[in-house]
Amino acid sequence: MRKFFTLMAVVFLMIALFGSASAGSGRDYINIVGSSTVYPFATVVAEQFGKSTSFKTPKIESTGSGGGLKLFCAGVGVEHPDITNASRRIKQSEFDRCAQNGVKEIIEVKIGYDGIVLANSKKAAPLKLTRKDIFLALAKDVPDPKGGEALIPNPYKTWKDVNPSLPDKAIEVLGPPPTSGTRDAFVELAMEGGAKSFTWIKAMKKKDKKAYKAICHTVREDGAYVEAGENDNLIVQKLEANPNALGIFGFSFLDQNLDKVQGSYVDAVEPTFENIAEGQYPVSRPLFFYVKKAHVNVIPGIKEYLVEFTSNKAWGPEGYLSEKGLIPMPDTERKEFHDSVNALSTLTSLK
Amino acid sequence: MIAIREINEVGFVGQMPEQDTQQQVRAATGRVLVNRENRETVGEITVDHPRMTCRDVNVWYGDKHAIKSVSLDVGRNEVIAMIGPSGCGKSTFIRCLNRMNDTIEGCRITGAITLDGIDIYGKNIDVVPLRAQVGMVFQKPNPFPKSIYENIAYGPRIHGMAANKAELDEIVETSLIKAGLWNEVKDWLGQPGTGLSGGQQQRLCIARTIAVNPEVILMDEPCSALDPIATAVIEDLIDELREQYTIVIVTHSMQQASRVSQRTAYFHLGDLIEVGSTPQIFTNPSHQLTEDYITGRFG
Amino acid sequence: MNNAHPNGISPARKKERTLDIVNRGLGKRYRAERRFRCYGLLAIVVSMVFLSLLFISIVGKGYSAFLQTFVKLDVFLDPEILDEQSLATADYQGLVKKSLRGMFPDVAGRRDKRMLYRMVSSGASFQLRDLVLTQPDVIGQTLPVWVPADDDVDMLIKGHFDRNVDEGQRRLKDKQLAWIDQLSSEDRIKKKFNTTFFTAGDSREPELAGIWGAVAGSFFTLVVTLVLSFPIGVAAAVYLEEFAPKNRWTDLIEVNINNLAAVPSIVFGLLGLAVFLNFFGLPRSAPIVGGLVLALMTLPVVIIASRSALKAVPPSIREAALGVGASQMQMVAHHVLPLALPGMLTGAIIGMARALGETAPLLMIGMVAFIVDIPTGFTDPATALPVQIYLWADSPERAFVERTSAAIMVLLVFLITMNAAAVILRKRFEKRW
Amino acid sequence: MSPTTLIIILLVLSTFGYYVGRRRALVVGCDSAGVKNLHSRPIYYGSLTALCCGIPAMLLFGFWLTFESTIMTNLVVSELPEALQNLPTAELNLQVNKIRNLVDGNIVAGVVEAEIQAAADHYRNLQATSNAALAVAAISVAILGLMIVRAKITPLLRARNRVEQIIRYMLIACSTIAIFTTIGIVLSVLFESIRFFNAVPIAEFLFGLEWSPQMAIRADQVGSSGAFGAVPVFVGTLLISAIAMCVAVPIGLMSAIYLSEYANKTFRAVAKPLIEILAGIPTVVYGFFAALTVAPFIRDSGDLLGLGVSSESALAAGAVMGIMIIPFVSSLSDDFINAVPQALRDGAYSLGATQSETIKNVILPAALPGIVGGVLLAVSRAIGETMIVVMAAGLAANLTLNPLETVTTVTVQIVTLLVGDQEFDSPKTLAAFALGLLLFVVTLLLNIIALKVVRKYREQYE
Repeated sequence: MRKFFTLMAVVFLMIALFGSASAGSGRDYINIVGSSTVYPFATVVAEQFGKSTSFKTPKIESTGSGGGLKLFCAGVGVEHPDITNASRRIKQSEFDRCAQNGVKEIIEVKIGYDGIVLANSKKAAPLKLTRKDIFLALAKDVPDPKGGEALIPNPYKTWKDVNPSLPDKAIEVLGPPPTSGTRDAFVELAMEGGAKSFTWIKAMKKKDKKAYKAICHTVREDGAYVEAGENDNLIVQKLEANPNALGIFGFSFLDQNLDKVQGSYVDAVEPTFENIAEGQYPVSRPLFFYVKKAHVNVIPGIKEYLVEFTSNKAWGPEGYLSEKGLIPMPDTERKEFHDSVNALSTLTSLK
Repeated sequence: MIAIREINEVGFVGQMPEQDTQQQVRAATGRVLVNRENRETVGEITVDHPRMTCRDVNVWYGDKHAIKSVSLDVGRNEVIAMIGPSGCGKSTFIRCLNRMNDTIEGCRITGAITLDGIDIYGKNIDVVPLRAQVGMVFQKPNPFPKSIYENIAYGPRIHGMAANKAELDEIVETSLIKAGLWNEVKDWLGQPGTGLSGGQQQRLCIARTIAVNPEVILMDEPCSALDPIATAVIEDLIDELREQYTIVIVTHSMQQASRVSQRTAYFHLGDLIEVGSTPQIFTNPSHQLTEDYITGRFG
Repeated sequence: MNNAHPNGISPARKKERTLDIVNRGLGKRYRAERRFRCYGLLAIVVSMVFLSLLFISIVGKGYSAFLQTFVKLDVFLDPEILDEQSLATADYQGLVKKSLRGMFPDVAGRRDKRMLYRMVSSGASFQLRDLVLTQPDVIGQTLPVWVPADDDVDMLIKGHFDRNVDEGQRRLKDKQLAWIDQLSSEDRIKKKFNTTFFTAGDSREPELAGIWGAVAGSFFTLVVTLVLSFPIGVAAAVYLEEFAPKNRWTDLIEVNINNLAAVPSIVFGLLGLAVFLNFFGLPRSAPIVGGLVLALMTLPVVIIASRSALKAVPPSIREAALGVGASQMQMVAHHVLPLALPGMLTGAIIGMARALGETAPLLMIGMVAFIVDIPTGFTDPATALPVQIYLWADSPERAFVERTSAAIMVLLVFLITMNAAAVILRKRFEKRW
Repeated sequence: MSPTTLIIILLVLSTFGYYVGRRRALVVGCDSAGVKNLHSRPIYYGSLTALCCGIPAMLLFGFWLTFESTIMTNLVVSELPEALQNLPTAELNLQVNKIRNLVDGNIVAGVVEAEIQAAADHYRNLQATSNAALAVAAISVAILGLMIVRAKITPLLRARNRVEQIIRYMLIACSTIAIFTTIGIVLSVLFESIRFFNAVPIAEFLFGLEWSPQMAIRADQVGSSGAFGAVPVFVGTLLISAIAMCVAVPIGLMSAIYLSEYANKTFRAVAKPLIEILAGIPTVVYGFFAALTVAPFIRDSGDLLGLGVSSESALAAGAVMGIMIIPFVSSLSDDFINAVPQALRDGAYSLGATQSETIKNVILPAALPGIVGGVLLAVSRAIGETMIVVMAAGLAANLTLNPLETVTTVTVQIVTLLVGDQEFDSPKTLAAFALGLLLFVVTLLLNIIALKVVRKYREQYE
């Protein structure tokens, strides 16, 4: 009996402790969500920030650009994230949604560039693709190979079918789902770029933008394109295991795994740090993060985090982010964003 | 005789819980054995043309000496009954006869048991054919959780005794007929054996044993779980089976022993006290312990 | 054998003796017997092989993470850089770079310098800072300091990188290899026990990453789980086993408990997401929410184990207690509960072990974030050890593979200890009635 | 006074109440004709006093803490200057967070405005007042309870019955948690599922042959077609579970047979715990093992044989899941095999059956219902298993039965649909809840059947 009472007493004590701990304490750390591509960079900055200041280290969840912006735009307040990372620019629809939910002042920070690579295992020969090849291999509907302005469901099974100069291997591409910014950028830069090589499709852009987008951006669903989740590292592991497969991911992952995988040439340009930084490589996109201005003076450390992120030691050409595979912006662009961050100038509209 | 008085004294403890009785009896007979220097069994242990012979059989369960130097012959086409109080070793003894004791961990057997002149505990003896020759029916009916047909057919099937379905059917039928169960179950062969009544289940088990066509059948208190009517049916059955088989039956019912057997062996605490023809044992026992048991002074 | 005696088979069907028939088929049957036995043994061997493969693959990948490569730098703690006012924010990185340049004076050019700086971990500057902050009197001296090497160097020293492959396919270039060789020949490279791994929180730098944050998160989560599930589980078991009348209500409870024990853990995650986060508005990523979810998940395990412990107490003891006039409650509290307690504890430990290894429900409630700070309370953002493993399995750096495996080893040590404790407890207090 | 101190004081008070009650009982009992006159033993009077002293105070404490924060926030906000008060709720909420950070002594961002500082001080004052009030209230309730019970103590007071009644209510409350959990699960997936079924017809979900939930999540994005037919997902789940069972059932069953029928004691004592270690390994470890070791191995061996094996083949995930389930099958089968009565074995042996014949023809059929129940439980575990498939199986919902291809499972879809994107309005996230509901219902049915079978089997031999 006495034991039982002791037990009960302990339970009450514990419950009370939890209760008192959870009731009424404020949030004193930054809450970051967003792209899995920016995640490795943001975490490095967060860690540096946490170690070199007295603020708490921000909490970062990798949710994908789409998911992150959705959470970010849900509203102002402690329960909503302060910052979202994005591997593409915020879209008008998202911007409107933010405004609608009261998130009116958003600070946009561009942090650098990332090449999107199509990589395969080192065990196989590197592919030399064009954007047109990529479009033909991965689009759901492609122009009839017999000619004419008709679309047929993608008939290509092997790379050789797409382009006779390519090897006779089945098309198997592991890539991100549509929630991912990498996917957005990939379809926009690589597939749309490839689709444009068909003049009639290019012409459609003006006439019927929606149909044009549907052609360029719809990825085939018959198994040749495998939605492998946002776990880029596992994609690398899987590529290593499967020399026939190609994987779509950010340059940083290629950079980290150069001993295992190699990037395919796109339009005869090899995805290297220099080529991307110089803008030679066609499939590269800028990376961003977005900050709620309303939170800046409320959640401790946001300003300092911004300073850390936009410092030269972080995003500069010799900064620690470049070591993680981020391709830095040119000096002028960096300065521009640095100044706008210092001034906390917000995004008024999407130019 | 002090020994007998000791036993007489323990006679009344039969009403006490079993465990205590055994301990007391053991304590008592401890003294008996000291006095009875020669533990030779009273009566004729041998028969002409024995089917099975046992010489100096000792069984231990771990440290417990369950059977002490028992020698006994089992004749052909006879029913020999083992009687004695609980825990006297009669069940253990018959389990030695087809090596069912092998399945009990920590059981050790010495001595010689032969079947048709061959030592069944010999080095090269295989228990499988042995058990096919020496079948066994247990205290509690234990039909397999299968149909009646499958229960009977199981033995012949594993031993490959039937070349085809028809032969198997025949074996099943003859076995059931021999066990006197045919008329009761012939329309229900597909029904589970566990659905039969207790007496029927026991006859099913007997039929199952017969189906293998053994030479010796061991029955370990086959009627202890049955009512008098079922018992009577089984006893009649045993009588009929005697024509073809050698039967060793363990029973704690003296009436049953006197009804079905030709010879009776009386066991007491692991010792074989007396063997003789059934009428002789029941009417004129030579040993005091036998007489005490038969007259119901303990047991 | 003697076959003289007629054995009474009906003359119509002249049959052989059983023995002959049996003996004929015996060889085949024994072969089948041996085969069957072999299958059984094989099955066990296969499970053992799987088990050892698992352990070998994990230990083989992970044992090297317990050592870390360090590089000795002679750092001149320049008083010009380290002035009194800004000791905490001074350019320690600069000091590290300077000492590296000092060791390799002939390295020139931005690229080469960058490659040189990359040889030591970015944690080196924090190490220097801590040194200066704790012992300000070292300023102005030149000190030999062992700083952690960068993960690539670490991987090379541990032999995970093949230095013979083509330069373009290596993370470390030829120049760096030469520097490493020079450092080793000067005894400036050493592998030491990796204390960081056990004391630090998560990090993006493999050489600075540790499991302590995750262990602390798991600890807080499990405290919540234990405090909730054990007393409630025991109380529920006592009620159901000792007091509950047999009616539809208690039947419903019973069916529920048995089902909950087999409901997929991820469903509990959905429950946590909908109820604790969205309805009650508890913080995301907090151990208290994780603990609540895991407590609900473990509760049926504890209840079932406790009930079987109670069942194992023989009715005679209850009758004895009731027989001397104890009330039912007294009987339970004085006799049944103490006898069943070891069994209940065993069940609780096993339930805790299961909760410790659980990942899926925690993914649903946001415990998969990058969290560097060691959680200090039940509402701090935290992750748990298995989730940390999941996160590290995703990290691009090669060095994280060994850290993941090492973290798995630590987790397995915890789990095996807990299970062994349960087994010992059971052995120790097991009573045969 | 901090809540913790208050709790400790209440506990001390309850203990004190215990002694007061006991003492009182002794005094009262002795007043008449000795202690024997008391209805219950003195400790029960003590316990009753302690309970009546502690429980109401604790309840008060709990309620107070629940509402304290809201009430105080409102009070503080009402004291804020007009300009701040008129902010939209969300921004007000941020200011409140700032105040709270100030109060808690956390680092605060930016400049602290005078009014915020004032509010924080106000908050702090209020908190102090509230704590003091709570302490006074709780302690007085406790003392009041103590006094009342003490006054009520007479030799006739049935203290034991009352105490036992209170404890019994507590026990009942604890045992109902299982029901609340089930209700909680059902409700938490049901509402969202209903919303999902408003967008996607239930028949399409249950019988649709195409699963492609990657709808465009923004208006200007072109996603896939957004089909929500759960059949491929379920077929994938069943395929992986079936592979797992193909690994686990033979190995588990044969090990159980060997351990319970053939192995000697020492072997059993070593092998059984070793096999059970497999069950104790966390699934995330299996996932890691499957993704990094088994899948590449299967892929490479497939290549050697000239088979095209997907690198996320169902085979790899299923096989590893099977390894995980081996001990589950083996220990259940072991139980059931041991439950087969010795008499049946004796019956078979006495007919001259060999050991394997006895096992195959008698023991296994007898234990079969139990084993089937156990296997069903294992299947339900395989269906609900998450981490292995998340790490080793794919996302592509192929409707195939080829174990070398990539399939996806219910749990993988739940995780990918839910992790991260938490907003509750697109069919995409709602689909996760519908899948969760389906998963819950399927495993529930499996469990009910399995438990019925197992229980029936247990009764058979009891």
